[in-house]
Amino acid sequence: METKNKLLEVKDLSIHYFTDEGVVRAVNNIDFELARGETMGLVGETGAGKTTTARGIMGLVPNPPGRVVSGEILFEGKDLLNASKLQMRLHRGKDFSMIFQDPMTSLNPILTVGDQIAEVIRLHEKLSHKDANRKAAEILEMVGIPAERMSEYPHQFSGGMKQRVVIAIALACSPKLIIADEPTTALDVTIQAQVLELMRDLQEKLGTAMLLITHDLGVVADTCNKVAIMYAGQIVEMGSLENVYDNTKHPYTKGLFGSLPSLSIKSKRLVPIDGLMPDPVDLPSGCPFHPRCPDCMESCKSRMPVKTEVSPGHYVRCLRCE
Amino acid sequence: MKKLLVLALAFMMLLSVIACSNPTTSDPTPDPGQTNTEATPAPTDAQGTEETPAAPSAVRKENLVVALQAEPQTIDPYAASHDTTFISSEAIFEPLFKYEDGELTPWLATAYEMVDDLTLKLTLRDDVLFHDGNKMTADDVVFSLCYGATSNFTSTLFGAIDTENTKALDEQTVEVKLLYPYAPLLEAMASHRCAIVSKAAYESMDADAFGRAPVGTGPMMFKEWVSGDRIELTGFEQYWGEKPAFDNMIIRIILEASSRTVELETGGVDIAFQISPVDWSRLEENPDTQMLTGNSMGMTYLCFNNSNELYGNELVRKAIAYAINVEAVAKTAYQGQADAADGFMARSIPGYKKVGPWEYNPEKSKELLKQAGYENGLEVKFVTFQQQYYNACIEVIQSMLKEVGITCSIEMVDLATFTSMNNNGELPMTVMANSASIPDPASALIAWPLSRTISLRHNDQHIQDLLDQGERTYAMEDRVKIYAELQDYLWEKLYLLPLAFPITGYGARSNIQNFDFVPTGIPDFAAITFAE
Amino acid sequence: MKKKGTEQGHIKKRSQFQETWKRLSKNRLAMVGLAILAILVITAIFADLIAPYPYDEQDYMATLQSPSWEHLMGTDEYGRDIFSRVVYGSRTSLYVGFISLMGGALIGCIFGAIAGFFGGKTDNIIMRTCDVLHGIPQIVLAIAIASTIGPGITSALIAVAVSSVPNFARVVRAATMTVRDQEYVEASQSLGGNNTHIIVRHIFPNILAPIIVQATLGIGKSILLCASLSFLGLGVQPPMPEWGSMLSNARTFMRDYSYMVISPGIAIMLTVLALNLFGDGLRDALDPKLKK
Amino acid sequence: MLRYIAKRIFLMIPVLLGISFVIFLLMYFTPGDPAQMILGDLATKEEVEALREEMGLNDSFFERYFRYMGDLLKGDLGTSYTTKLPVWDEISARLPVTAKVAFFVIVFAVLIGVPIGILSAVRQYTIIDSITRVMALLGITMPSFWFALLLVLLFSVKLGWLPASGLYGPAYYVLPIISISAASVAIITRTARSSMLEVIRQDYIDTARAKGQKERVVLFKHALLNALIPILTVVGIQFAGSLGGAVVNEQVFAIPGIGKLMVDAIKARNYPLVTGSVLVLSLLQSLVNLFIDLLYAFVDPRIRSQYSRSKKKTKALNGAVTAGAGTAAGKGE
Repeated sequence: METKNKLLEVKDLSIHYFTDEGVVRAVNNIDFELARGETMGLVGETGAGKTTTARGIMGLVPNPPGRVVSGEILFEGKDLLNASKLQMRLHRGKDFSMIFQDPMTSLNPILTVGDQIAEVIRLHEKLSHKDANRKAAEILEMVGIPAERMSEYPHQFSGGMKQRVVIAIALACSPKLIIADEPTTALDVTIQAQVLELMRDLQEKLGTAMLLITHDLGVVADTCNKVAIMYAGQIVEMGSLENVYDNTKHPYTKGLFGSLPSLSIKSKRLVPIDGLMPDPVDLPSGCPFHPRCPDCMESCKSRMPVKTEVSPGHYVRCLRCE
Repeated sequence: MKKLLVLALAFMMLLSVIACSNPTTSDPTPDPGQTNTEATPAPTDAQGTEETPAAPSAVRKENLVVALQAEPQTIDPYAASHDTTFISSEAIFEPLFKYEDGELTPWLATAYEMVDDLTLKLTLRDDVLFHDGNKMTADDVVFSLCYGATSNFTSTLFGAIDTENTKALDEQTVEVKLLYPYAPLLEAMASHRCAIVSKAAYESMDADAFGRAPVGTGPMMFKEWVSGDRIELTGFEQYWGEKPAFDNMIIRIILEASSRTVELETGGVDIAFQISPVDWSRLEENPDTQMLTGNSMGMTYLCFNNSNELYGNELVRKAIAYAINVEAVAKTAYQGQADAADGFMARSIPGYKKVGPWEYNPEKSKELLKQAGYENGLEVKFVTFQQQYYNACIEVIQSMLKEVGITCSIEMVDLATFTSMNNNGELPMTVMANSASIPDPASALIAWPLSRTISLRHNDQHIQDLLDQGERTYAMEDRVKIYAELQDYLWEKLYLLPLAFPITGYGARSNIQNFDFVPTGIPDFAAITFAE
Repeated sequence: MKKKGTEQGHIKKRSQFQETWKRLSKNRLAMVGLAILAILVITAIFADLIAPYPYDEQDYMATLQSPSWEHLMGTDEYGRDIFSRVVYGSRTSLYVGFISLMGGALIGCIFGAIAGFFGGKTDNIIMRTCDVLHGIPQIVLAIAIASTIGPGITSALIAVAVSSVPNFARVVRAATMTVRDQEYVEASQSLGGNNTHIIVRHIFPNILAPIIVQATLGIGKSILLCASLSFLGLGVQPPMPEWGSMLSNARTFMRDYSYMVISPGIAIMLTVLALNLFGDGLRDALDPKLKK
Repeated sequence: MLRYIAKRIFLMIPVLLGISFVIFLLMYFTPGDPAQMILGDLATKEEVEALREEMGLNDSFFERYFRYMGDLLKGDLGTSYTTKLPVWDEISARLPVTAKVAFFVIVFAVLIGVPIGILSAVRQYTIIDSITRVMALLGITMPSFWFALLLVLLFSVKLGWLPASGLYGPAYYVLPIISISAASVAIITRTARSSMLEVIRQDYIDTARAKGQKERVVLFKHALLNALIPILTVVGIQFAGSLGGAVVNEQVFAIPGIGKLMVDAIKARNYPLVTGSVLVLSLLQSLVNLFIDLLYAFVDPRIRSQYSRSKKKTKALNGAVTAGAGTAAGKGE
């Protein structure tokens, strides 16, 4: 992939939280890339560090106690980590924006929906109030909400409608990248499908790249062209849909697929991964997955696997594949 | 987190440093017996520093500001018995006579003649105008004297006047008839309690309205009363006498004692009453202020309810008295600003006889307790209300009685409850004070007449007889003999135990002149002149 | 003891109290508050031993002495040792502060919870009676009660308790109403819990935080109210010492003998400070959302 | 909205009636005889009895209560026993003073308390946060008259900058305002801090930041507006409190306030003045509470929609349902 086309490059990123109970190693040396218009899924159980990664990119990690310990985040070649506060502010909402998980609490309850959309427009495009409101109405229509409802308040909208407003806010200045942090988890299945379809249409129309954070492999299969599996702050397997879904290499990914009901294979019982997510303050030695790994070897307990490219564009962190 | 705590303590230290950073001369507190206010000569001489002939100072001031400790209920001197009323009314009304250097000098009345024991002829000035412009005539004087006779606040002073037969002979002369010979009459007519009111003005509005907008003949005229804040008086243009050295007089109501002191120190007020004794020495040292102090005409005493079965017993009263060190009570309760009471009226009152102070003899007290049958302990009770000096006396007495095995409980009630208990005779023991309104034994012994004795309840006819005799004999030597016999008798019966002759005083800026301490506590404001 | 991340053992079930204590003990300020409170309670209980002089012993030779070795906090206008009076005063002030608070809190919470939980007419009636009670100034209440049943601590206590009921009721009602709509309350209703069970088991623990804050503030106020009552002559009967009345009596001596005002003032401030520090700590410990 | 206001005002009447009844009851049972207080302790028994009869003090409780209520409905608060002036004149002479002082106290408390509270919430765990928390705790714990006297000693006596008492000009207001508002400032700071802390943790604050909004605007527009409700509640309580107010502070600064008037009236068993001043105070306090509740609606649309179920709003709601996007999701209306 030529560098010009590479929109986002994350290299060896580590983010830790320094709390009284100890150092929480939320994200440990992850790296991935995202090209323009490309959609990548970031999958993992809760506590794998997905949201911290997203906030790291947006520069919204609460400090204290959180801090970026190492690594670079190159956006169009420029490292965001040493960008000034002002530059970051100009990027946010214009070049990249974020959709949060729970629509019920993501909107300011005492401002009208229209104001909240117009705010991001006025921040980045020197428009008068009237023009900004007009554009806000347009975007509202785009996400399927009648424009007259601009002057209403968030509590007058259903969950699904609120998420559409959040999306409208994110897409208002047609950013190059959208980071969606589990956008549909809080919604019912029927609404989930509609919201995902809406995001895909807008993505094609505006050509925006998307980093979709979720724990739902089905949603990834349906929306993304690349996927990365995260476990205990590390990317354990990354690659195109075909590589990861059909040619799964990492035991954790296999485990994830094993715990999914599938129509095609007739199986009585699902095979869950036993045990719980490791305590990020006290990660196990060697490969963090080894205590729960069915085909764990002796060396797994002591040596940290290195990221190896098993086939073009398909990377795995597992001693068995080195 | 430790920083939070350190900050809290630091702030508190800072606060206390500010509070006590003023130069507290922590000289040893005045040990009893030695009066610490050097300024006042021997307490008997009531005049304070001798009269420097005030140079006719041309210095005039726009406002004379006086600070009062409470809001008067009315300015009508006949409708109240509290100092705040008389201080407010002193400059508005004028008496018939005035006392200067112990001599009865003419004022509104130019001359008097005692026709016989029951009639007094007064000739009045003819050039006196009321504030409402009417001329003062004999009718006004008759009306004022009769009002004084009937009002229950002043009937003790003017009750002897026969209201039917007192009449105006002509515009300038009044014939005053008496129901019985009454020696202190002229004394009363020269006091602040005698005020010539305008008959026309009084009758044009009801009594209470007059109390809030009085009309008199004095140098100052009533202007405005902002309730709870101040009373403003302004100069009376057509005043017949010498005009005062200030245009207006503002009486401000400042309830908090420390605020009055502060206002005096910062010049917010020129004169302040009821300064708490703690501040006296500081005001004396301060070059900008002066303290005018002296023995008041009041007496604080331990009052027994003699109708009560326990305190009616003379042995018990004396047992209690012997257990009390009167000297210590007076000094502690008034923080050194009082002398131990050794008689039944202030020493400055003619007819005063030294009979005490009561001997402090705990052993004798225990003996008397045994005689009275209470050798294994006695329960007594005080009832009082929130009054700094009375409460102080009671608390000191309480711990003294404990020494001789008398356990004493104190019940603090609010004033209204106290007053109604007093009227229904439910008060066991309490500490009270009486103050003479005129320097005459009849007024000083106000608590003793049977008709008035709601607290003492002694119902001792012999006392009433002596009081009547004293009041009705004109010759001073005979009066002194009668009152001497009465005071010995009271000392023998001990219906009450005299405790203290309080030294009172008021503060003033140092540029206030011709303004001396007056035992009645009601100074002459109009005479004030200003230095520099 | 470090809980091993990988060990599959079950997590020991800690009772709510231990859990709160663990989190509370980490908050150093709350511990300081608790320490001061402990000292105060001990001084109150062992006042007779701690105080060098009986609280009512007068010494006319030593009136208005500034602090010295035999009189740690100096003497008052009767020559009584202020330090002993402050020590004994802790007994009365804490007694008045806590008992009146318990009374006020108890009644207030019950009314508040009922009003908040049931809403509608009951809510209206209870709230309007609270407004009536709130409308009557504490001082009028105090004078009336003190005059009818005689002045003294009990009447001051009742007056303070009665006048703090409306505040508690209002705080508890507001908290109950927000908690009532939460899912877990509906969940327990669906499980067939009757109303009192729900109020006690589910609603009270969750509204403990505002009650504690109101309580810690309340105690300071009630101690100071005792001062204004004694200022009116209705507070504690002499010679019983009580911080509030000592403070208001010492006012006249403040200029030259400021130590007389400072010691009771600091005693009150320390008590209320300790209560607030401990109260805040307790509230944070009880509020699971507040991760440090 | 108007319907709601009318309902609230209508609700005030029973409360005021309740208060007047309880006050009358309390006064009826309190010993101490007003006639005696007027005539002083020199009066004889007969004189006192005659005055009692004249003032109707011997009538039964209900007779007196209904006579008082009768007059009240005609707008007559009765006459004060001591000064014989109509009660309303006495109160109206003091009302502006108390209202002015209470108003300045609250404005001062809000101007100081809210910004400091927000500052210490935003700068949590820093030195500023510690200082403000200590100040807040000291403000609550410090007896106000002690603080008042300290201020007078420092600024009037030692430095001589400010007058010590009275209210005859702007400079006179400074010390009383500071001393009375100390506790209010403390309480408002604490509430502002805790409610700001609560709001800053909400998701929509991150949404605002994700829009690239300036931090100052995020805090003072998004966060503060949401944190206003608890702050308003406390401001309301403090304002109502300072109306009945710091009787002792009023005494220290010689301010003729209603608080002092009421206390003296009680001491003198001046029943009409007591009831009158308590009623006026309660009316003022209820109006303040109503005003605060209306402010809620003004600030928070969720509350506003509860009050005004106007037609236009409900139609729009139904409109949304048919627009295709299902509303089965979430519990939102």
